[in-house]
Amino acid sequence: MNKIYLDHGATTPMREEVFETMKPYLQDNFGNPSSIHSFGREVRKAVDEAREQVANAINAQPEEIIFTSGGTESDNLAIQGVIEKIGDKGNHIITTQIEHHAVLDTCEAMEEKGYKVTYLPVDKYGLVNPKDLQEAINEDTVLITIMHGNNEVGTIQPIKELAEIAKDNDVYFHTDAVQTVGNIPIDVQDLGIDMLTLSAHKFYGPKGIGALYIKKGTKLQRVVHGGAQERKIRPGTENVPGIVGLGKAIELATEELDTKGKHIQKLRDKLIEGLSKVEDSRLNGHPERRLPNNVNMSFEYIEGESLLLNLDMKGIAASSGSACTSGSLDPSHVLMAMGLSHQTAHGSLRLTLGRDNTEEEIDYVIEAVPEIVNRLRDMSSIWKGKEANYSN
Amino acid sequence: MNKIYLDHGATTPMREEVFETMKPYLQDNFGNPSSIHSFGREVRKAVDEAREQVANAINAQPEEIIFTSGGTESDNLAIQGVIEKIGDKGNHIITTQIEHHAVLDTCEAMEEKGYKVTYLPVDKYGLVNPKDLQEAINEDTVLITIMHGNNEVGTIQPIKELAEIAKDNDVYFHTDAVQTVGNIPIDVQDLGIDMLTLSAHKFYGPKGIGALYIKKGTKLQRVVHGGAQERKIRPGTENVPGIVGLGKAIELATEELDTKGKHIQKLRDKLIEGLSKVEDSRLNGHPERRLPNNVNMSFEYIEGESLLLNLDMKGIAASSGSACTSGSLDPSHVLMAMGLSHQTAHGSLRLTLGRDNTEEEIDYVIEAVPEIVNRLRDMSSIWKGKEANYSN
Amino acid sequence: MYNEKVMDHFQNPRNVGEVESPDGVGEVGNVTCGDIMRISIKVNNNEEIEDIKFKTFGCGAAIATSSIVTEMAKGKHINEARDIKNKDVADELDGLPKNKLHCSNLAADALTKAIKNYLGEEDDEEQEHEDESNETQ
Ligand SMILES: Cc1ncc(COP(=O)(O)O)c(C=O)c1O
Ligand SMILES: Cc1ncc(COP(=O)(O)O)c(C=O)c1O
Ligand code: FES
Ligand code: FES
Repeated sequence: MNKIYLDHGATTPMREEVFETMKPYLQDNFGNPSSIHSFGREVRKAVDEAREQVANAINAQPEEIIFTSGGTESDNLAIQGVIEKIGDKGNHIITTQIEHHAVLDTCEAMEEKGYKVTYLPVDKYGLVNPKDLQEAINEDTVLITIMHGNNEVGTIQPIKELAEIAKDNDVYFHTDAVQTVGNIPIDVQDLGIDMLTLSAHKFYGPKGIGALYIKKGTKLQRVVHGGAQERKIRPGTENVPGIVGLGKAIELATEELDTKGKHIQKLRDKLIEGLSKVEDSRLNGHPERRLPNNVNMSFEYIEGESLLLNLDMKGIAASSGSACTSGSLDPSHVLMAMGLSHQTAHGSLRLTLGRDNTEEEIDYVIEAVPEIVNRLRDMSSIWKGKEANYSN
Repeated sequence: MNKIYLDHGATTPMREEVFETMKPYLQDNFGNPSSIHSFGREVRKAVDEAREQVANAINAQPEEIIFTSGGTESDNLAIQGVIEKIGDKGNHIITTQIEHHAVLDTCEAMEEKGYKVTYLPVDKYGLVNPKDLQEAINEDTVLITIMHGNNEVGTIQPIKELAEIAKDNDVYFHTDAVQTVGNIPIDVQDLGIDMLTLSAHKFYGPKGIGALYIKKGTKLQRVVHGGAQERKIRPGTENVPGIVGLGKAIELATEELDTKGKHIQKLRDKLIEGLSKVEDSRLNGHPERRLPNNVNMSFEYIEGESLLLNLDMKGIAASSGSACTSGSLDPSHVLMAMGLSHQTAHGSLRLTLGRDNTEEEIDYVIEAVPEIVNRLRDMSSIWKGKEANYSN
Repeated sequence: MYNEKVMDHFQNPRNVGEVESPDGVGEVGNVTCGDIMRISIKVNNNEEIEDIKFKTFGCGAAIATSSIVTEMAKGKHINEARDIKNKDVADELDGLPKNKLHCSNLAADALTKAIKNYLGEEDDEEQEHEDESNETQ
């Protein structure tokens, strides 16, 4: 059975071109970029090139790109870094209720240190209201961090508008763009933001490497201490193959944003249409302002994990909420923030498409899901036969 | 010209076997280990296996191994993590003057937060005196962090003895073993330590991946916040290829500790003997208690960078002090702590051998170095011809 | 993450449905995760469980434990069936992942509750063995 991978929101397969680009740095070009001899200089050049590729892709300057070990570390560096540096000027952070745990948990850690955090609500589509942001800002606010595209429901926030409010109030604005970079065009100048998080493995690059865009002049203190690498903002021997792979991956992704993006979006719309025909189902997230590759549906009366396991047995890899949160049994905090009931949230399915998915695969999924949903509903204690419930 | 790499202390070439082990995880096995579908489960298994390989290599339990992005992050996690968690029980840390910047700078950052740090001195061989440690401990001491093998001069500390003092005083003991793991046998039980840092790229594994051994029961708070990965101690999507590569590399290194170790040590001794014949030279570090692959010599009246550049032109890759400190112009803090004069410290050369170095290469180096040293001395303002110096 | 036996019971759950005119029904919700399970039983004159069926809204482990608990209880005297603890259920499945041990509570609780319902007993302490779950593997 050919497997169908529909979990590109969790991670993506690495592109062959990216692998080929990394290969020399996993074999012969092994030097430490900090070394002044030829082995070192050679790889230093490669790291610099990758930095340019990243900068070009998001319309930044190379000096504004700091490589990290991934999206989680970038989020932490942005938030902890700013707070450590200017937290004495004001003790208030603003974020949203639907952030990834990398942001949410970091904000909570700041709360434990005595900072105040406002978690902005979202509407039923998962959108933040700019008015809410405006009202939440006070004279103690030093940082606003609002994600670009939501990893679970795909809703894309009006970052430009939100960042403008931040700017008007002289507050730093960070956005977690892990789900949007490589999926939709990103221009940090146009967005008007101060910091942006990205992670290579979400756009066909390697795992364990990411970057933080830090606009020139932004005051920030490093989180990890040590040597002089990455302009002393992120010490540690550079993950050279990872950095080179990130550079190549972001370049490739940017080149095909138009073409592949349209293909993926077409499949997404087909999938949404097909699955919406299932009785008692609903689309989660915004119908238009959503990631081109994200489908998130709730099917009442069934539970996500059983659905996933059944799909897996049919060769379909999907997820229910973010893979990164799977350590928890609570229903998705994102769906709850959007007002779904505990039960509806439990029955949610996330299908995230990628560049290699085909129309045939989508047809297969549109057939498979309703069968499984029906089977699970037949054995569900809360489906129809409620009248049979004798207990108190 | 065939190049001679003698900078294995900075980083090592990745072994072909390690590359081959990583390859599938850079290509087909790309899943996110947190995903419950088949793509995820497959790589989860690989991550678990690597954890066992690391645990076996240092005589720990798999649950005691946390993967990080490298030695620097592991050092930070150990120090910041313990202080964040139990820093309210006592505000005193003990370390040494010769630590790597990953430890030194982290301790300084703790000082800025109000903690007190004692930097133990070393003798002229770079050895810490256990008596000094005993005396430095007070009732506020909560953490002792002392490196195993020094990255510049190769001196190996009496960790077992030092850790015992820590234990007797009920204080956590961490050791940065980045330079020893893969080079000499390591047994965390026998050493009696609570935490140990290691980094894959120092033993023919990939860059950007390391681990922290955390003895069961050790109280420690995470530094980077986010998802549930690595038992919530180190969140972020796992660097699967890196982890798999680390596992393989440590297994291979441990297997050949005896055989390759002897070969390397023989070359080292030959090199030391050959270079010691240079007039006004001296060996830095302990003559016996030193890393099997480390040679560190000072040549009076010349400066390290010019020496390195000249060696590089002859195809010899070496370093002067640690590559990671190359951002700084100050003479090595390690050599200074050992009592070398500013000038002598400046003229130091580190040659660190590896498994692929040959006797012929060593012969070549023993010939090349004196030539270069003489050439540089001939143009040195402080060499002999001081009388020719007209400036005041 | 789940072993073969768990997956077998998940894929081919035994005794799904509702017993017709049951003698006892027990429905429980899991405080940890919000999942819901209902067990209905038919008891014969010897006070043996002659028929038993389940319906479950829950995760893979919840469905598998429901399935196996019906097999374990079927044909047993109600006093014996009452003694089935969540750990027995997990053991019968050759173990569950740590974070899924709580799921086995559902099955044991629903069964006990169905038996109590048959006996006309008050139900007061359904969460009695809620957290002996954590250390078995
Ligand atoms: C929105 C978002 N932020 C942050 C992350 C964390 O990125 P990483 O897994 O690279 O640490 C993810 C991925 O899981 C994500 O989807
Ligand atoms: C003793 C020591 N500690 C820590 C490090 C830092 O390790 P990494 O470069 O993997 O962050 C190094 C390597 O440069 C080292 O030699
Ligand atoms: S004169 Fe250049 S570093 Fe001293
Ligand atoms: S997670 Fe709810 S019963 Fe298993």
